[in-house]
Amino acid sequence: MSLASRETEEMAVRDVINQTLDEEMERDERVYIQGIDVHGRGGTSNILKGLDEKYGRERVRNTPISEVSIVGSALGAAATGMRPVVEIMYCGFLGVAGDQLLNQVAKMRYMFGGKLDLPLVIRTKNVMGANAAAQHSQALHHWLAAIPGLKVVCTSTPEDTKGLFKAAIRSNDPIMLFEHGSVYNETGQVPVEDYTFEIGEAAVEREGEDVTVVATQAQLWNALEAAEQLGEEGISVEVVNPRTISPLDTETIAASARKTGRCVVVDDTPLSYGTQSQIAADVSEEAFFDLDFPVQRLGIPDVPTPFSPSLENEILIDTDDIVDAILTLA
Amino acid sequence: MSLASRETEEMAVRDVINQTLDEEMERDERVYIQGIDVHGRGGTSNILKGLDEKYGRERVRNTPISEVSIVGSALGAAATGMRPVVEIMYCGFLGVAGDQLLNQVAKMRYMFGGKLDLPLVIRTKNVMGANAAAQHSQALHHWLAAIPGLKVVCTSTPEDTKGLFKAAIRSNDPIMLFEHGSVYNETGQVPVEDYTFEIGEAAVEREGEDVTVVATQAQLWNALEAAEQLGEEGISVEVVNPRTISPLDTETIAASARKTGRCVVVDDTPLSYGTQSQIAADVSEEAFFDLDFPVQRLGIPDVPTPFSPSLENEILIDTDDIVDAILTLA
Amino acid sequence: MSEQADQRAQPTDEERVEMLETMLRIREFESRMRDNFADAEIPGFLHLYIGQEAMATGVCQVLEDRDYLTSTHRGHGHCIARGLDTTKMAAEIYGKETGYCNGKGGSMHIADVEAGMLGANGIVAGGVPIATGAALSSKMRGTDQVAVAFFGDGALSEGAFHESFNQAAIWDLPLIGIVENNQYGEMSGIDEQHPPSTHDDLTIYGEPYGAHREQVDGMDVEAVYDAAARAVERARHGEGPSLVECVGYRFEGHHEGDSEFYRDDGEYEHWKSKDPVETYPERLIDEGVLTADEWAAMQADVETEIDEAIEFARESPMPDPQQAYEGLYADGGDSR
Amino acid sequence: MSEQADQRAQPTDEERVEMLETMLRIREFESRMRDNFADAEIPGFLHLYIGQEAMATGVCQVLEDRDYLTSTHRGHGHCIARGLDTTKMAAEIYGKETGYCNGKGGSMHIADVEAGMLGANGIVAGGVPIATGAALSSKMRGTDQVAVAFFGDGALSEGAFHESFNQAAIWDLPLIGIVENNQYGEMSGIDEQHPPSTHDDLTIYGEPYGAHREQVDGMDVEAVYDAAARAVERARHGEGPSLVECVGYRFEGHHEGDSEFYRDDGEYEHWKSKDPVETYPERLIDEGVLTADEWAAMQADVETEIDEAIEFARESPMPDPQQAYEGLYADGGDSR
Ligand SMILES: Cc1ncc(C[n+]2csc(CCOP(=O)(O)OP(=O)(O)O)c2C)c(N)n1
Ligand SMILES: Cc1ncc(C[n+]2csc(CCOP(=O)(O)OP(=O)(O)O)c2C)c(N)n1
Ligand SMILES: [Mg+2]
Ligand SMILES: [Mg+2]
Repeated sequence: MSLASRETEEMAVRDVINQTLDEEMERDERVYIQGIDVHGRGGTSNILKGLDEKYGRERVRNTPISEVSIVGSALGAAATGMRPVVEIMYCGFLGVAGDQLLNQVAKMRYMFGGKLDLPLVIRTKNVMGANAAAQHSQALHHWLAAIPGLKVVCTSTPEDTKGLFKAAIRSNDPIMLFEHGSVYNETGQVPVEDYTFEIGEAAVEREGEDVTVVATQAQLWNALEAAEQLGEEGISVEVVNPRTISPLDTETIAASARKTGRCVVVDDTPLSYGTQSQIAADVSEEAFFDLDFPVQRLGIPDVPTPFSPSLENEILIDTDDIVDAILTLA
Repeated sequence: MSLASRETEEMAVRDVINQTLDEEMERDERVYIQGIDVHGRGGTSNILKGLDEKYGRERVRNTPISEVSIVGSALGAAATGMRPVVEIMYCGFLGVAGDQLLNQVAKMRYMFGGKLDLPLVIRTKNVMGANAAAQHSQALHHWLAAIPGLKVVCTSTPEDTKGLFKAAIRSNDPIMLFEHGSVYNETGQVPVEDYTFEIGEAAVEREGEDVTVVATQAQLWNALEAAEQLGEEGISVEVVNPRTISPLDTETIAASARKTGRCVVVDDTPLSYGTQSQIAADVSEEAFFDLDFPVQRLGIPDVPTPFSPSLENEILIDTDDIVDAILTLA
Repeated sequence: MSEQADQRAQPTDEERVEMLETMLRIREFESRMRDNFADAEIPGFLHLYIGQEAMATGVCQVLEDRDYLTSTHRGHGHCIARGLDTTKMAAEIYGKETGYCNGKGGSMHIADVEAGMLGANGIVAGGVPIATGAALSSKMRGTDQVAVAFFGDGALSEGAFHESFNQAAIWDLPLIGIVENNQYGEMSGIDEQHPPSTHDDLTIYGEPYGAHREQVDGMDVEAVYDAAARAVERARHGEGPSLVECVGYRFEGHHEGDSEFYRDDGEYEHWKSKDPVETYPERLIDEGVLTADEWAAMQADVETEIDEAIEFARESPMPDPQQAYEGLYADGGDSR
Repeated sequence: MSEQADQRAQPTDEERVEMLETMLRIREFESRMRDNFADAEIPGFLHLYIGQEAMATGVCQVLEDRDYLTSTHRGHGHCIARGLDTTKMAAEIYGKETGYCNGKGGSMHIADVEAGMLGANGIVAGGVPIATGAALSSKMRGTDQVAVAFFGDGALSEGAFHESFNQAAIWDLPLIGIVENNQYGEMSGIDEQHPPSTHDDLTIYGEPYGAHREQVDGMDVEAVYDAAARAVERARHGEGPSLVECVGYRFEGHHEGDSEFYRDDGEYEHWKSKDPVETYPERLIDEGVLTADEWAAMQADVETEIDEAIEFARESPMPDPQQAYEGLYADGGDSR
């Protein structure tokens, strides 16, 4: 399915999310939303704006500030015939609901012998580069991916946002859907038709021969820019978007690394125990005999996110960092 | 410091913990214990037995069943002059206190400009192989290590238990101390004198030439047994105990892998996003040009722990699995 | 203070006999599990409900099949009172392929979601938010199903309880919390685990939420029935959450193997004199609802049933080890 | 219903003037921050305390220097009332090296642990367990320090609040919770966030714990002072936790940039008429505690102070980027 053959329109990521939720709520009356302050402005990033008016406040539910109960009650609703889409305003608040995620949502199906469906989507956002300080600024998809039983999806482009959201809402499994604050206003072509992207499948976003860059979310945009820049200098960069980070599509990623023999992994999680390390370990194993250089990992150093722009800029990864990492492998 | 030169005594891990806490409480009256049901039998594994009688119920405090408050109040106490040692009965209950761990304990010092000490130890236990089912049976040190700001220590032998406990209690940083239910009754020689092991330093537990096995906790015992068996067959196995998994002593581990050219990592966390992947990624990078084979990871498959012995045995790693993994590299 | 009942809900004679049989079934099942655990037939932990039979029985008697419940680490009684099959329960506790969870859950995680039993739960208070969600789902789907969360006195100290009841109260959900006050959380008495303001009446924990509150004798199945009937009635009619405390005692240790060092002198005997499985049959016989012969026959029948259940469990195969890799996801993606 | 005060704690005239100055300092500081944020001088978020000045001021007036407090995302007022230096506060909010946290914390995480100010906190109710621990520490060390947790009405829905108050009540800790009821949690009114049973008196959330409860006019600094004095007195004498609700309003949005679509007609005007920074000076002048000239001089002084603080913040250097790698641990181990 290439974009070229389909009717598309230019949209910002934030509008894609809103439209997709709208379509899915229209399609299936069991789909409903709950979260803090989702009425009126439509959640902390205004993503849900208008849905409360269209579907009523019974289907777009303002909760108290109670993340345990927000997540846990959605789980109970999912187990009994509803299809909740939960908003956790910032991913940093997931810890409040830690047990419901770790021991309830993730384990319920397996522990009970695989006998129930749990069509539950928990949307949240990673935030970096907004001077939001340690508790409001972090990426946590690696933390949820470390729990077997949760599928973890990271959205990035307008196109994958639509395909992944639709797939997640229609899935019968609990899915952690990580958005990224830095890409909400990014725009791109989105197919008009209804489509889903398979949860668990990575995508080669740009083909290349010399080096593979595996990049998620905001870093995918940076990676594509780096690829563009280096292309002008005659270095051909292949860019892979994992889309799902658990379960990880190691096959697609490693195939690319085997082809190019060089691999850089870029993600906004910490360098220790982050997504990069998992991908690097997998690539190092699966492409061992084809790699010319060690896999390079770019990520946030192992500190909480500092507030001051001068400090935060220091720890952020930008396009130049990706270009530099690629060049060290040249 | 080799064992040979010091007076030692034979002790079980559980008794080492009890004695070490006793000595540290004796030494420093700011050290105190809080947790669920720590009176009487001395906590869920009876580790603390007798301490309430010796130090009184003000210093060995029974809490309500409130993990948020157990961890958070210990943090507040640590910030204001006490040195709490918290017991979280099973590591699976850490999720209940998720926010206090993720956003408070881990971030407080850095976020406040590095201006306070947080002498806080949170003891908990990994459990595998006890037919305790998904919520009571898991290893979660990788999950805490994924949070920058927490030092994460894994104890295994009687000797390291004493050295690491003393270091943790005397440290001015928050430390997650993971015990492992399967080794409480294991015995070994423990130096009688007072000593500490540096947090952040790995130890070569057995020297060898052909292959490096990096193993934690119960898997260290299995790895040493595997090394013993293979030694008889003429394969010389070096066994490294990371002791601290965050920050990880990549240097010691990679040096061993560079020397042997082969590396197996064994740990009770899940194969995806577990400790193994972090260590494998680091070794693959740091020993890239010296490795003859890809780093092998042994861990729990990505499922919650099933209850039935036949199922749990299937997912557990035992000595044979380690032997087999080493032999595939031969 | 808890509200007073204005009108007592009275079980029919048929229901009374049914409740006796349920309590007996729980007692028999549990006693056999205790013995077989001591004989090392059963893997893992075992938390028994012996002594608390009247609580689950009285509550479940007033529920309809379509209603929901969540349970705890001490869940066998709730399952049996709900009508789950003792055969599949025993098989699960033995870790067998034929159990409710195909051996994946064990004693602490028996569930039959189809039957509205949303699972025992090893995390204290972990099931309360789930029951809240079932109550929400019922409301959103426009059915009049109610959701009952069973939990111990200890669970009242967990934030999960409070967040759930607060949310249920705001949304007027058909949620009923049953506090099973058995005097202890593990080996610590309620006086150590709760402030003095709550000791006389643990339902005060529901006061901020405006929950309907009742405290009843948890050794008296008809008292429990009565309070539960009122709570269920309110829930079905959109009158919001209730919190019912059943005051009772467990006769076994917190888990099997517990030395029970913490019991006060005479405490056990005091409560034992109220044992519902002893006192209730006497009462029904006295009141002519049941003959001594019928009671003897009931005992024999239940014993046979449990014998057969255990035989089935013993003889069932262990799950094929490869099943460890199955059942994680509905849509595929089970991984490495 | 909240308990009634039996005896009113009355600030001295000196204290009254001090409180006026504190409120004015908060107002001036916050107003300037608002303007400078609008001018894009300040990075990140800004949650202002404008309108709520009487709450922090009345409470902190009765505290001793050795006492502890924890704060929230809306923390500037607590810091100033506690006596923190507006210069270092401004510098922190500007992300400068010279700020309280050397630029690592920003508006939402100002702390001065040395001074007993255990930090603003971006997690709703996240500071309550920490304050509970400070209260515990005070008790264990045998001092009579008290710990005050400030939090918004919204925090009462978080489990962290409940677990902490329950624990504090069992252990009789010197913990004082100040509920700052400003009518909203973000953009949602308290009626949407709490059950009807609480709307008249949010301190009912403290009822299960037997906490001493008072509800006061949070626009009246002397009413707050009075209630706080009683709560602190109790805490110092080992009489356990208190929960004080200050009923008031915020005049700014939840955060700067908020469209404030949610306010009812006339609501703002109603509360504005009670603005403590307008009404209190009038009262003190009326009562002869302060002359109009003194009030004018105070305004000029405070304005100068804040001018200087902001100048200092503007001119201070940004932290050296390498400092991003420092400060994580006391004992080394800062990593990759
Ligand atoms: C979150 C959590 N903390 C601690 C435990 C350990 N634990 C298991 S049962 C129990 C006591 C529960 O007491 P109560 O709620 O009164 O139930 P009872 O066992 O008396 O039926 C505890 C502390 C747990 N399972 N979950
Ligand atoms: C755990 C958590 N959930 C959600 C948020 C987002 N949030 C920030 S402030 C706020 C409202 C808090 O309301 P209240 O406690 O009344 O304080 P106020 O802002 O009114 O002072 C919310 C929901 C958060 N910071 N932390
Ligand atoms: Mg109990
Ligand atoms: Mg508020």
